[in-house]
Amino acid sequence: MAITVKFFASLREQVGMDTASRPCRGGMTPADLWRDVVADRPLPGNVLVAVNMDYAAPDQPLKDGDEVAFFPPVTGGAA
Amino acid sequence: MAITVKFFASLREQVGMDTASRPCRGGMTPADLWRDVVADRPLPGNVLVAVNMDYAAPDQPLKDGDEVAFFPPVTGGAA
Amino acid sequence: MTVVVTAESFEPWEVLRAHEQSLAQRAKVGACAVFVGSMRDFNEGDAVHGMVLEHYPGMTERHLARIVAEAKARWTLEDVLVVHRTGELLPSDPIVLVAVWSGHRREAFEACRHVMEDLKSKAPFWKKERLETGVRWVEHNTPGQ
Amino acid sequence: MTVVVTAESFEPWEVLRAHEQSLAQRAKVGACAVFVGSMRDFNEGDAVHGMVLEHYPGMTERHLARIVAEAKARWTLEDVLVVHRTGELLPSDPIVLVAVWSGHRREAFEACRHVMEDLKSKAPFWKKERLETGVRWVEHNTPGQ
Repeated sequence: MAITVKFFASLREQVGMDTASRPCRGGMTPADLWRDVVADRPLPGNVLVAVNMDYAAPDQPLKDGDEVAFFPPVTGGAA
Repeated sequence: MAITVKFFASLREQVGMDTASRPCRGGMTPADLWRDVVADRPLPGNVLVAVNMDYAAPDQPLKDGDEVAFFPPVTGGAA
Repeated sequence: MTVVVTAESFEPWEVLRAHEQSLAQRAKVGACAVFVGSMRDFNEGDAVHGMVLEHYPGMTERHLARIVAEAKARWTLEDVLVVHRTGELLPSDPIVLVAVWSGHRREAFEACRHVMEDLKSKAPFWKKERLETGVRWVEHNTPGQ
Repeated sequence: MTVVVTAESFEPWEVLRAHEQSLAQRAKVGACAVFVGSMRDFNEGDAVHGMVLEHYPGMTERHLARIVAEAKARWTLEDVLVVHRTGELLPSDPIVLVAVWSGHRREAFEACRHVMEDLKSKAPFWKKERLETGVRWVEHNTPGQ
């Protein structure tokens, strides 16, 4: 097993990937995972985090098999 | 010329007429007109008054040719 | 802006589809808020089998047009449509349709609700319900806000 | 309650007509409040020629269903319908439809607006606009309340 990482929208374009996979380390958080995957820039303050499709804090502990998503503020709906 | 009087809805049924006509007296008001037309009961406090299809006060002076309507609280629209 | 008072039954979604085709600048519209009021088969604990909607011809149209004009003065709106039934209705028949088209959703929501509340408190319509045991006039409106 | 996320264009009034036929207890419904958001051909002072709506498949449906369930817990509602487009859109294409059926208008108005605001602030959709000069991601939402 491992942790799946997804990026969406402008963030997907900025990091240049839509999906990645990383081994799960004990006590690992989304912030740790971001550092593993996006080596060259820190996690932007306005980026939203979801774990298994629920909004989550960047310091929430992860477990093996989790799906973690990073994305910019949402802009659906209407004007 | 004269003043036309109209009654609507439950008030129309209570006074037993939908339209009437009365000569216009100087300084006459909708309240005076009600007494002329509905001799046997005073103007109920919750009855609304319109003069020439605009809401009006019962003591607004009338002029020859006016159309005066008396009706109960309105109940259009939806639940 | 369009105001229709009609003794004929109307299908609100078909009316909206047709009306929207007539909008001059559809691509300026980002938001459309709609309210449809329809006849329920119960009221104040009683089964209601039918209804007659009486109105004051002339004053009704005049006041609906004024309510719509006031909304257009207060909010930035692309269009407003109001349709209100009169005459004999059966349960689930549409009674009233209010639709507001605007650039932004806040204006559309606020104007739609305002027009509806204004209509209920000022437009000269009266409902007479047909119950199992006879008929009765509806005496007052439910509060909407 | 129904939630639909679709890459196909939809005609809101036709969707509403069809959905209303499926309502189990139409004569319990006295009020229906609807919001339709559609694509404008301008934004922040620029002409917009098209749009791509990206979303997070799975999370989108999950969050829309949760928003609707929360509304049904908070207000007395007969039914709720949410439809949201994804993919390539052109000006005046419908983006989102929220419809709420209830016994009374206050519930319908409040729930419809609440679902719409919740959707805008939480559902994982992102808009990329196609301008004369290239493309740009929409960075933030307009306030709705």
